[in-house]
Amino acid sequence: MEKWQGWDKIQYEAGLDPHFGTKIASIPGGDKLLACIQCGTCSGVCPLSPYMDYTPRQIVAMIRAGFKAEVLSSYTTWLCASCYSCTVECPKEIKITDVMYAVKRMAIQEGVYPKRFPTPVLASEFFHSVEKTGRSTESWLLVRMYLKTNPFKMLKQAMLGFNLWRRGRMGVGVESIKRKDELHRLFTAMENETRAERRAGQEVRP
Amino acid sequence: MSEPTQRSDSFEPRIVAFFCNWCTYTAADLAGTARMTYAPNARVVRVMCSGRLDPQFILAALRNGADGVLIGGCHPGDCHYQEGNYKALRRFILLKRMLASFGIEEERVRLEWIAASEGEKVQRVINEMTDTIRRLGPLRLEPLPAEAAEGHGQKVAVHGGAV
Amino acid sequence: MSAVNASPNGTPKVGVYVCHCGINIAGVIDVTKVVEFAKTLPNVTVAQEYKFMCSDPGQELIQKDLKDGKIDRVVVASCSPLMHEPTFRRAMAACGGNPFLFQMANIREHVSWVNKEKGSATEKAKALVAAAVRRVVFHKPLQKTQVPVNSDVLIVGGGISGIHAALTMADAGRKVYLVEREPTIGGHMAKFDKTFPTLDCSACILTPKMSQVRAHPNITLWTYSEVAEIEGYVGNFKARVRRKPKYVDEGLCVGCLECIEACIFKKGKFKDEFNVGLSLRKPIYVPFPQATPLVAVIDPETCAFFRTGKCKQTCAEVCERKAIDFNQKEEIKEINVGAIILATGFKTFDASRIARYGYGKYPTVYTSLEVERLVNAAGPTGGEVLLPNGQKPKAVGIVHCVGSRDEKTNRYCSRVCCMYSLKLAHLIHERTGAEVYNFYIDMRTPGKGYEEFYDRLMKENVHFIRGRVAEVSDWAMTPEEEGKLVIRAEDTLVGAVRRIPVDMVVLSVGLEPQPDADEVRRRFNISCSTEGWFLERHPKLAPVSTFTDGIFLAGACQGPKDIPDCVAQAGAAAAEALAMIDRGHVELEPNTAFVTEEFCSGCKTCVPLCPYSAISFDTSKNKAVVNGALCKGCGTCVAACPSGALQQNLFTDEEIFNEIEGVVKYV
Amino acid sequence: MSKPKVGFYWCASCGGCEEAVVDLAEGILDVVAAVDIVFWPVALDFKRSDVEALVDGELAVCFINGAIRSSEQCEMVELLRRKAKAVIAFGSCAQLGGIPGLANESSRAAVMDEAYKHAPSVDKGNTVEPIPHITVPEGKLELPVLWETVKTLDQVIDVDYYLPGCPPPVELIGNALKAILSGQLPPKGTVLAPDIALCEHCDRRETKPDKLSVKQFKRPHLTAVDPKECLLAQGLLCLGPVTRDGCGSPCIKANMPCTGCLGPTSNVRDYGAKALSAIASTAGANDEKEMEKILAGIVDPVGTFYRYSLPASFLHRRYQPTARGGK
Amino acid sequence: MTYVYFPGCSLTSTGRGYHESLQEVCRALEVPIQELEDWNCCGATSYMAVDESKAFALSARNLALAERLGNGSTQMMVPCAACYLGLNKAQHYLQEFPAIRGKVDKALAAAGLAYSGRVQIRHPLDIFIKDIGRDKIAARVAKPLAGLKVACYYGCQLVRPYAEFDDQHNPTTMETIMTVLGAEVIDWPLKTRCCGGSLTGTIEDVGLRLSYIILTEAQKRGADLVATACPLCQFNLECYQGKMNGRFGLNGKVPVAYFTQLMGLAFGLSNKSLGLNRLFVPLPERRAVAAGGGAHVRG
Repeated sequence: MEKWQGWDKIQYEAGLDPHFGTKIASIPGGDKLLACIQCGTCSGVCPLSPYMDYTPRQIVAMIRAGFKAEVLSSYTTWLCASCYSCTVECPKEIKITDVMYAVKRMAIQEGVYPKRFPTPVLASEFFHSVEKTGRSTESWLLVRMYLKTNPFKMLKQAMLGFNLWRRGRMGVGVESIKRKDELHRLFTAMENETRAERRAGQEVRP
Repeated sequence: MSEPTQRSDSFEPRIVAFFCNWCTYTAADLAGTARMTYAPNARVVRVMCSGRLDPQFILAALRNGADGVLIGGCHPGDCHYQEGNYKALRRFILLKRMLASFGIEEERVRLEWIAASEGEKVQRVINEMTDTIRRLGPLRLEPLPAEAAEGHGQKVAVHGGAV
Repeated sequence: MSAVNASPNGTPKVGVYVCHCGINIAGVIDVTKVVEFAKTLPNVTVAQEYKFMCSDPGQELIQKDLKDGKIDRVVVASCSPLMHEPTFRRAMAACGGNPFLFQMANIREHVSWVNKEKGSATEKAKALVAAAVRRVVFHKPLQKTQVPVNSDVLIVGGGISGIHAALTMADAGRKVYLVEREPTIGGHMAKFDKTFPTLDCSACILTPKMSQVRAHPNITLWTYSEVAEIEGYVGNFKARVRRKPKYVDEGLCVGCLECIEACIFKKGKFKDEFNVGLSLRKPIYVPFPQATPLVAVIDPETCAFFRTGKCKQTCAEVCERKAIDFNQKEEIKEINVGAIILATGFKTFDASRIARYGYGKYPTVYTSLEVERLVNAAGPTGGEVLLPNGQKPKAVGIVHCVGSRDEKTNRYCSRVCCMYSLKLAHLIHERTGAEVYNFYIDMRTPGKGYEEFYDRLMKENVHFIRGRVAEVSDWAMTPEEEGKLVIRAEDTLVGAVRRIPVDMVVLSVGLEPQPDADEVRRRFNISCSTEGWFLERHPKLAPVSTFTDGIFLAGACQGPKDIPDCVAQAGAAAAEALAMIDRGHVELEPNTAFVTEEFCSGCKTCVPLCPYSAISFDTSKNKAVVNGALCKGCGTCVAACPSGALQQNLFTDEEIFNEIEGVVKYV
Repeated sequence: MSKPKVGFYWCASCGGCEEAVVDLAEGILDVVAAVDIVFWPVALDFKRSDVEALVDGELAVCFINGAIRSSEQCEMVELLRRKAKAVIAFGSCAQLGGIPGLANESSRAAVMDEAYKHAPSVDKGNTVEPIPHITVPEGKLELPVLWETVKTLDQVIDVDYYLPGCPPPVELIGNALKAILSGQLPPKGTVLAPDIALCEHCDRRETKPDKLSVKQFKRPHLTAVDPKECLLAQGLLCLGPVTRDGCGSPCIKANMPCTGCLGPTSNVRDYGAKALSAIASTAGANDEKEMEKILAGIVDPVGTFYRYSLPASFLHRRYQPTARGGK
Repeated sequence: MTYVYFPGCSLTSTGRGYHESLQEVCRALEVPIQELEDWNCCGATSYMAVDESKAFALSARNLALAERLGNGSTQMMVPCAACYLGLNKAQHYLQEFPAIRGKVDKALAAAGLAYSGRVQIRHPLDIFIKDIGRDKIAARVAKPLAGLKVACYYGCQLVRPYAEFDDQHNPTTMETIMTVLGAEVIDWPLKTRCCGGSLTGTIEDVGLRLSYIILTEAQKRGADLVATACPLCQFNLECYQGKMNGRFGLNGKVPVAYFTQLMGLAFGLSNKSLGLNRLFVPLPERRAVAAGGGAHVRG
């Protein structure tokens, strides 16, 4: 977060991605994004906006204006806790939470999210563990996340872990479903569908 | 005889839309004023009231080559002529049953109540109907035998050949 | 084709004129192609294009061809017939043609404006032109019928719009019935303290007009009354007006208010509607001191006599003129009028629908209408802005756009809130010295002197925060916030969320259609917009007319408006009504049904279908008879006539069958 | 001067039309005296070759009854057309398709299956179907081909006049013959019957209420029918209002509703659609559910409204989605 | 009618007390439940951030398995707020967007599954109030929670954006249940404010701050304990109180229990069966609670 300056204060058109807005708006029901009136309700209701580098309203404005690099590398989306307040309150019915997800996905895909920032790491660890076993095992998930971001922090959390374990609230085994093959067939088919869609040029979604 | 340029790869349904002057026609105008784009497949025939709709018109439209017929009237209780839409509905209910006996898919003939303010509904209904009929495929009524021997008969002849 | 040979007047000569409408049509439709196509159609003798057919030179094209005998019937492919059919019909009539040998193809609203793709748009336009050509061949020369117009007028709603329309018409010598459902006229304007941007006293400019209404010899004022039923048509409406009992004889009451003093309730006990519940009234009351007519009303819901049957009736005892009449009954008045002006106004948005703003939960959250009463010298606090605890607020937040510009409540901008919020900000600041914060999305001040007023407020040091309020709540994060209401919003100009503690919140509620607007519009047979406002015939060219001839709109029933706009529109509605009445007659569209007796078997299928009883049965001849004056031209009977003996002018079977063939087959 | 030559022929019909000619009773003798009948297979022994031997246009008039459904009928009427100056479509079947025309509710295949495979009289173990060509020791035999649909006469050949009815009322036949013999014929294409609906002369006319509102449609065999009152007013589906006058309303006199055999008046293009419109309009309800309930009393709309006119209707036959192309 | 029970991953670990108490309470109220066989992760929050369509597929597998069990109308009981939202979101998107539906249908078919959209996703609060009814709950109360002041906390994802059983801005079902149990409920504006969610685990400073705001406000309004309906809320609010103490000066300890645990208590069920032994901050003394008369003890 050692940003002393957001970006060059002058923004040249050449530095923008004119398709960024429409690309994000192509998520299901995303067209409403284009109707944003910049009222700031999203930021106002957001419990996390005080901690964000850009408020959600600014993110929406930046998406529309094509500030792709800035949006994808911003911390804002990774601070979104998906509480859906903004989505529910938006007077233009923009699904802002889904917009945040879309940004997150694009950031992961393009590998431009803030490195060593715990949230994206948690997300991908979560994803991979479910991908493998069909369920998430909270203990191992956290262990892996700390290892990848800040191993020292894990030591600090050891006491909490111990206390949970003592009360039977954290196991050491790995949770898994039985019919993993079924799940994998499902995933493979889904991936194939997505690939086919992309090939057909229909998949403009991030 | 001029035929519309049809793309050979896809079937473009032709829909005859009978719209009442006060509600649905006005709504269609509103859709225009608001520049709501929609499928070009429906062509509007204006009547003063949906009550003017003689079932003969609907069959004539199908016979002439329409793949679907849309009837638009004021919402129940809103008719500019008090109850014309109810009379349209009475005929429509029976006509629908009759068309079913004729084996014509029920989606091809649709009655919708569309108020003067519902430009969006005009857009939605026409789009929906165009999609539905595109899925159903063209209504290929066999040409009437009379059309082979055109110009004869005591009936006012139904003009034209197969479309 | 046989259809063409069957044309009634020998070989018809059809002129087709395709309009570019600037680029409105020509930008999407290949007009030249349509013209070339039209030339190939049977019976078409002239086909040409022009930039603006509705312009004088455009109309002259048609007139010249008619005069030169090149054509005898006309098809114009341009905009909606609801827009310019009268224009072209007039043009034809002006040079001796029959205006009904005319048909329009709507290639703007129904084609170029709803289509982006040139090819399919051009094809659709061709189809519509082909249909019009096929149909116009069968048109018969027709005459409009003229019916005399009753010169009296009914005005519904006694707010500023109704009042202004009534005075205008009455001054022009017309007899006016002004019907208002509340016990007094005055409407919302009577509740305001000052008006923006001039800050003149609302009562000072309104009450003289109210008195004029009362005194005007040409105005019959019926308050506490509602229009129950409307019959008839333009020029000849019959209205039934229900007059609710006031239990006080209007002719006898002189407005001395002794009865109110004498009521067994020593103090007000019931919510005072005029003060939007901020004060209490007795069961017998006048809404406010300048109420017009100044006649007491007894509210049977709260009057002890009506509730229990037991009351000393002290009010009646004290009335010297014996004006109080507990036996008064509802009365129905029947009147005949030529025109109707609807001025039924609006209601304010119910702020409790937005839970986050705490209205109804926190007693110091007010609606703007309540604050209008608070700042009004004649209001419940005598013009002092006082909180329920009797103290003046030190900080006040004004929340704009409450219920407006929101997909979940009302999508539209209510148009008056920015300006009245500025006015209230000024008045509150002036009376309390409080810090006033305006939370707005966009400031909208388009009007004479409006921007200047905004400017003035900024200089008065009223705070403006650009951001829609997210929440009004009572949880404190800092000691300063304890015991206050906290308004949370993003200051979008700064890019940070702010929490502002205040003592009072004013919710600038938007304007909504009256809750019974839908019933009213059905009663008067007019339409509503999606939002529920009464729909004007054309937003630009006929903004005070409706789709029902003879019924006009004034004021906020047509959409949110401020006072100057209401008055202007009321004047316009009065002028349109006057123009119609002074003509002395109206011309009716000749699209009536008629019977060809030769084919009528007297089966009577048609008789019960007519909603206007325009079809009678002549038993001596055994034929149905259509009364052309009563027929309004729906054609329902025609569709039902089992032997085709009934036909409708301009919509005969032949015309419609040919139009159908045209749109589908396009020849 | 020789007497005008006249022919009679029948196609898909029940024979009722022939009976109607005979029903002219003594009148037939005048006819016989006035004309020279050169072809009448039902009554007199003429062969096809006799017709072929005629010069084209030699017949002054040919009366053809019955609908057209087979190749043989088609050939015969085409032949007669050539030989006759005027052709009169005689009876509902020739004019509108008639009762045989109701077969257009089914496909040819279904009709054949029913007749040759499923009919109760068929020996199920040993079904046979007609085939158009067969070679036997005596040579090659040919059977007429049954067409896919039933057609009206004017859908096959040019028709000059129409005598409506099932069968045509004797009086109309008489009038027509007189007109022919006197040479005072109306314009080509005319239906030789009054151009007004049956109610015009109905005995029960007076009893029809001014504002009819039917709350229930009844079927005649399920209700006691008042012999005086308007049948529609009793909820019986009488098609008198839609049907051409000229029969003298024998059905209604016999306390049975009109079923529409004389077809529509000249202002109506599709009898069934118009009949449906008129009848549905009388259903006395404004509530959708209630409307559906009342109209449910009309059990078979196609059979009811197109009893005599299905092949002449806009739709002509049941829609065959299999015939649909381009999908 | 048997409810198909979908516990979700959290209820097998940190939220075990929820799992145990919910089952006990269902038994006590004679609500038959049957755990969904071989259920998988719902595809919630974090997953959505990586691959949306796979998240829908995950939910769809659960829904397909559940649909197979019911006869056309499976009622699925989903106690975890995140799972409730995840499954509901999938349900809505499958209905609203045919493209997603088509894709998911194909993927399900590849796995030998099918989903026609007929599973109803229900939260226990919804089921207890709508299907069981307050009367039946009241009848089961043996030891009323008299004198206990409860702050009902719903968290965010339970009521937003899909729940229909309660008001999005001011839900009251949990309050209704607590009142039936004999407890007193406090009125407060933060009952649907976010607790910080998974941020407590990732960006601890921020997550803790959010939880702290909620706990202090509950305290300020005089709550003896916070009742929750979400395993992550319970975990965040309860297990980090020590840290909040140090960092923000949280005043003392606030017990945080699942609403089902409180129901069990009022029904007179044992602490152990309700998983109360798993709490970090013990509930006010049972004796005092049962005795009523406001003798509540602060933790």
